[in-house]
Amino acid sequence: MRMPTLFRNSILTVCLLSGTVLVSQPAFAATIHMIPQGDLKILDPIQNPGYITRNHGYMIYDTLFAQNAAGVVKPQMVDGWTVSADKKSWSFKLRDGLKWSDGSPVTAADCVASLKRWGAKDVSGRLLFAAIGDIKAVDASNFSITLKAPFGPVLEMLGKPSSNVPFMMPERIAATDPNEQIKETIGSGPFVFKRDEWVPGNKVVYIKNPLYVPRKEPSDGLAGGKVVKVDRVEWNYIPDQNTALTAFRNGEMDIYELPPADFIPTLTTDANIKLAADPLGNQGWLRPNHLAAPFDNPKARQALYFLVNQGEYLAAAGFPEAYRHKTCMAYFMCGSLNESSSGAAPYAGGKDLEKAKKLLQEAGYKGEKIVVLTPSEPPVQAAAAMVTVQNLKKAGVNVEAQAMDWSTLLARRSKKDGWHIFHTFSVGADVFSPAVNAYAQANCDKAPSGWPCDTKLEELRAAWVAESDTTKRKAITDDLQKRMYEVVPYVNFGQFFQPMAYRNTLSGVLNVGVPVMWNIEKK
Amino acid sequence: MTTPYPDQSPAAPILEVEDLRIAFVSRDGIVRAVDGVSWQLQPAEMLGIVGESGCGKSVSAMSVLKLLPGPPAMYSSGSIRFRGEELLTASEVRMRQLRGNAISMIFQDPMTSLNPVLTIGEQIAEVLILHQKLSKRAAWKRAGEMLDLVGIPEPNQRLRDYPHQFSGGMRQRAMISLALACNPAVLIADEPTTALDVTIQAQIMELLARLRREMGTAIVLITHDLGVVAECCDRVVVMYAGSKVEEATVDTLFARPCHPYTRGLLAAMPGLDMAADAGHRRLAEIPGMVPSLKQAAIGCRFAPRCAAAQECCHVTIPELVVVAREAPDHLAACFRACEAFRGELA
Amino acid sequence: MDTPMIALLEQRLERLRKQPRAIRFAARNPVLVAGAFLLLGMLALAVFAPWIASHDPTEMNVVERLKPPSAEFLLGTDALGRDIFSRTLYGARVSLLVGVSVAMFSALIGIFVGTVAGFSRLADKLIMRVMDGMMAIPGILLAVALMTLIHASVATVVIAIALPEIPRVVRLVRSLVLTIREQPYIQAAQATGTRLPLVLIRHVIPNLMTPLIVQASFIWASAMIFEAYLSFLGAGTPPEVPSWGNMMAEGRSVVQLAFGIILYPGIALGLTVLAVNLVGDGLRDLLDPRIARKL
Amino acid sequence: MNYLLKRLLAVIPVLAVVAVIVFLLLHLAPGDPAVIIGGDTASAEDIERIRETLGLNRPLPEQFFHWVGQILQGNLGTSVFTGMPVAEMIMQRVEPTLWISALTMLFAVVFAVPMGIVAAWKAGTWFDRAISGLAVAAFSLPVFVIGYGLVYGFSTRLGWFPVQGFKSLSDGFVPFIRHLALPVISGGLIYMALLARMTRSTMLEVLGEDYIRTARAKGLSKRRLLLRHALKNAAVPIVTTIGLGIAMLLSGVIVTESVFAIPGIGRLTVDSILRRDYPVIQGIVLVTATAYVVINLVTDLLYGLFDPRIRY
Repeated sequence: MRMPTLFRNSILTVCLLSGTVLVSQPAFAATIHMIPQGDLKILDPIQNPGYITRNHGYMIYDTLFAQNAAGVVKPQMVDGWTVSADKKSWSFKLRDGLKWSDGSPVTAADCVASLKRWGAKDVSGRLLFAAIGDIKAVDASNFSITLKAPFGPVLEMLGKPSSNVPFMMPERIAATDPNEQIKETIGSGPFVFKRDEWVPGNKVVYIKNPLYVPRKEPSDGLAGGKVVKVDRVEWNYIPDQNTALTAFRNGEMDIYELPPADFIPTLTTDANIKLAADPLGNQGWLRPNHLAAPFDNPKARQALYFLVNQGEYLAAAGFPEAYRHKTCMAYFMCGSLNESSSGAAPYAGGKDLEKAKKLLQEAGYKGEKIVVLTPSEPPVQAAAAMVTVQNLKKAGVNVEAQAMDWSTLLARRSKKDGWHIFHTFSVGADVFSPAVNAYAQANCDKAPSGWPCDTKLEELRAAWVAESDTTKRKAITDDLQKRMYEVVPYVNFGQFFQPMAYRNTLSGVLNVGVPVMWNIEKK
Repeated sequence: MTTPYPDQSPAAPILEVEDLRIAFVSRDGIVRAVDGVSWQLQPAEMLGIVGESGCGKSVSAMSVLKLLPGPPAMYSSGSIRFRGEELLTASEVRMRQLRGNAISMIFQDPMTSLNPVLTIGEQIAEVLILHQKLSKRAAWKRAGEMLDLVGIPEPNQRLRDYPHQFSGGMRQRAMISLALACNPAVLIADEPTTALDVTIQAQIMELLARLRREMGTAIVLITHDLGVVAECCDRVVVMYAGSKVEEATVDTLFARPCHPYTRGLLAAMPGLDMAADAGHRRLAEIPGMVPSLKQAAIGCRFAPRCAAAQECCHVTIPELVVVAREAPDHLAACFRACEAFRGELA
Repeated sequence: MDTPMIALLEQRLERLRKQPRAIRFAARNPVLVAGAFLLLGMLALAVFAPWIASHDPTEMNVVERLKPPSAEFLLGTDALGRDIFSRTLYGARVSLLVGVSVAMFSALIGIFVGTVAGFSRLADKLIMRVMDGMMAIPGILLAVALMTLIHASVATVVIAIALPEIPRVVRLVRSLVLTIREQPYIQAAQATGTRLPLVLIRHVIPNLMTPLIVQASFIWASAMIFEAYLSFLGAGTPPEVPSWGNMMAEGRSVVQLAFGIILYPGIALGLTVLAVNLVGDGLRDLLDPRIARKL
Repeated sequence: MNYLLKRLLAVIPVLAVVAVIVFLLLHLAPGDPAVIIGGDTASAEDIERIRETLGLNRPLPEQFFHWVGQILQGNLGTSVFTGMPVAEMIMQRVEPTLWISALTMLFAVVFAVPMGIVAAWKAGTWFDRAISGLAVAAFSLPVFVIGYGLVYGFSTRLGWFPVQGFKSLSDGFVPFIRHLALPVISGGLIYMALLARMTRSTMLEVLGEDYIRTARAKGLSKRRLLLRHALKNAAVPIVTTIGLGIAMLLSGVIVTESVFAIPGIGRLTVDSILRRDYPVIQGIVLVTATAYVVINLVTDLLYGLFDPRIRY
């Protein structure tokens, strides 16, 4: 059958056309293709604490201070700062020559406005601003903070590494209400967000920020000089994990931010693939609903400790031995500055279903239905929920596993009733200190879902942030953790290391738990 | 009234069917639809083939053009010769040259016999282009003439119409013009008027008779309507349960039917003159049912329903015999045919 | 007297006729019989699952994660250490249940709404607009939306899959009712004074059965695949309820490590859908070649 | 052509029904964008304030009429998350879905219709059984299983095709086709099966009609009989199936888009549903519904082309 003429002509014209187009496309020196952990949906790192939005923040924004690899806070946009003897009044001087991506200079007023917006939303920000009497810009490149109450970790807060990072934005943008999404994406970070090439759900594009002036020092953790060695970065979101792995192994992608745990063994065997994991690791959270019987009684919550065998949870999530931390009873991450073992003694024996059953009876549990929210995605939370359901069943609890997708879970848990347990996990940087650990809050209704309520725990937290001397703070940490073991705001179901995978065509990949693109060179 | 014969010289018959046997093979059994039938068709003659439905008349007609679907239908014996050329063993290519060109056919239901999505002109022109290699324009002109010939008003305009824009009668006329477009030697008409009402029926039969005269086409008329046969046909073949039971010229058959089945058929016809002394007499009917053709015939198939049946009828299959010396071309397949001819049969 | 050829055929037919009726029935419609046997096999697996299965399908032992087929785990284990063989067997229950109930649910509602639309001119206008509206929304979107918005359970999966099928059934039933309504035997029934509902039940609906049964079998087949799509998009049957669909969906992220997780339920689903399609085809040819073929 | 006018007017009530169904479906169900924007560590207060800024607390009818009002002015609203106008988001992702649907349908028709015709022509032979067998088999496997198989075979092992992604036509014809080959085949197999079966049964039915017997009596060859007489009559049911197929395609493409990471409308809709991005969901469903209704209209008009009895 003769090919219909229409069809034949269209092919010819297209070939000619495509020939010319290829030539005119701008050839980039080097482009990094990354498979992000998720689809970038929200561009406001203050309004939304999601890690994908935080990573977007690190691309286009800069911070006053930043934590180096050892966890010590180093200046970034700040040139120098002074603090009064009584640690009450602080003044900061900005580095000169800092510019926004639209060319306008960075002023102290911008920083003050950004800090205020961050302070209104972030967990530790709220603690800091509760202690601040006055914060104002002295002149174009100096601003001062005067405390009205003692607050130790001021610098640690300004250099907070994760969730709701205090990114600096131009004043007019920082003036937006923290609960409303910012409209523009102007930052002073190493990259510029190419809004016109953004295809939500598929592709996010950043190009090198020509106006960015990195610090002189070599890059160290999130601090130091953020030198950009590539021209363009593309985040290519691949919804299907199997396709993502195949594409990455075929070399179509350079970086695979969050490969599912089960893929780690196959990736390690591949010669031209390297893995880099955040040394601190992540912590799994089993969160009971403090308002739903029987978990309104501390005894019932304490019974949960006897249900958790951390190795079992991490194995179910698929993490190989090398990426699981041995059972860690510290609430503030094993291997962190605030690691402590106080209060863990009664539960050192690990999983003991009989003790759990006994404690539940003592708490007055008479067999009513316990609802565990079980998401189908993401994999770690899904696996953890299934393990808890099974252990509760084995402990004779009348448990119902209600299945749903992650968005429904967020909705269901924001309601005070209708659920008893859900699971999530957090990056070590959001867990390792009482100031940043959101789920350690016990301020009743103001706390995130689960709503722990305990004045003593709040007092200890307030005392912790007020203390600036590290040794005294250590003692407060121990008391605080002991109290947490009594109040049980959440149960730690395991510390694990989530590696990022990248191909050996890249060098200089930083190992900080956040997929930062500076310092990376592509052969 | 019979039309006068063209000079009926006993030239070679244009179409001969000799001892044709066709069986339909299926899991439930073998149906002997046509069980040894023979007849001839002279040029420009009109032969009527009569019989109840299911007696094999349509099957034998369709087999002339080998239109029966291959697997179930099976020609177990006999031959069909057109101008001496054997058709049963002819190749499909040869058959295609004959169909619609030398032998063509018209069917019973005009409503569904024309392709609803093609114009009348296209369907007629197609056969002209195929067989007579005419150009498209010439074919359409000829098609227009054919429509005019069959009496359809403003033929050239109607060529562009679709079948659903034609009435039943006009569609049958279109079918006829399509069949006769290539001036075929033989036209097989399979109950052309059954689906039409009486007035149109008469017009179609009159048209067929006229065309036969003008174009000299021999016509095989298959029908169960004895009235139509009486009016138009020259000779008649009566079939029953797959085989020929009687053959004669129209006059002799209607005057002196010999086979009991033919006599029964004629008796069953309500004549117009009967209305006068109606007296509510019941119409004569032939008792019993047409036999199943799944078993081989043992005796005469009509024996069970035949009033004049004797012992021998049930045992041996009656041969076709000449009923009387003075009517050599009047044959009947009945042991008592000669008695019937002489009127001695009740 | 027969020609030798027919006589020969006669003997062969004689031998054929001696075979038992069942074999002759099978010889006549092989598609239907093959499909029916395959389907009965799957149904048997589903019904006798507890006795055949080697493990409790929901019991996890995390130590045995992603094991290849072995003596203990006939077809290996999945990402949570559950036995694939047992889950495939129990999965048959859910998948078949979903398939059948979707077919029944959509057929019943389809008959009711379709007949009403077919018979009352006023209702027809309204119903058909709503049906067009429902058909305009791609089925899978309607299902995913329903699944994510209502508390997920096998029942909601059935509703979510059945809803997009209903307009198609209503349209089919309506068109059939419109043709049947014109049939003389309906007018005859009405002429003898039988009231409308009786006419519907005794005359109209039985005539719908043939094409509806065939359509229901195709809905049954596509429903099982639809369930796999829902789980694939993250909105399917709850994870702890084993069904072929969510087994394959869960297995897809580890398919490169243990493709058995997708392979075995995939084969089971494929065979069952094949069986249902064959039965559908066979029924169509057996029951009423003319009307049914219009599908 | 007042029939055309009537049909176009009939589109409005259908879209109205679609709008109401989608709006109610989303707003009456638990969960809303505010909770998702609030994120993991948001307190109930934060979520309430976000809900306030998004105006989700206003009474439902008010929100509905506000949304409808916007639509009438041609503004589909903006995404609650990305802040991008819905129309722009749709335009960004229309090209892949259109290309996949069109090529899948072309692939299906180009293979299925001839297969169906030959299967009908050689009905009962091994070829016919093979076609029917293939059709039923292709119908029995989910698209993503076929997709994974093809990717494993042709991308990982043979390396002929890329694993995922989409290159627009402007990026050059070869990369464009290489990226679309596997998705089109994996999605197309099912429609090929459906169409082949449909063509076969329709052709068989037509071949049994009287006018085919007349055509044979005219001495036409089998080829001409099939293509000229039979096919034209079978065209109407085949066009209906293709019309239905396109409708199914709009939804079937979602899975293919997910497997091959193609930025199509289907994937965008599922993502929006999973994250409760109301304006985007409502916008897309309206657009796909309009497309569906238009396709239906076109197929109906096509009937007239093939079958003179249908006159408008």
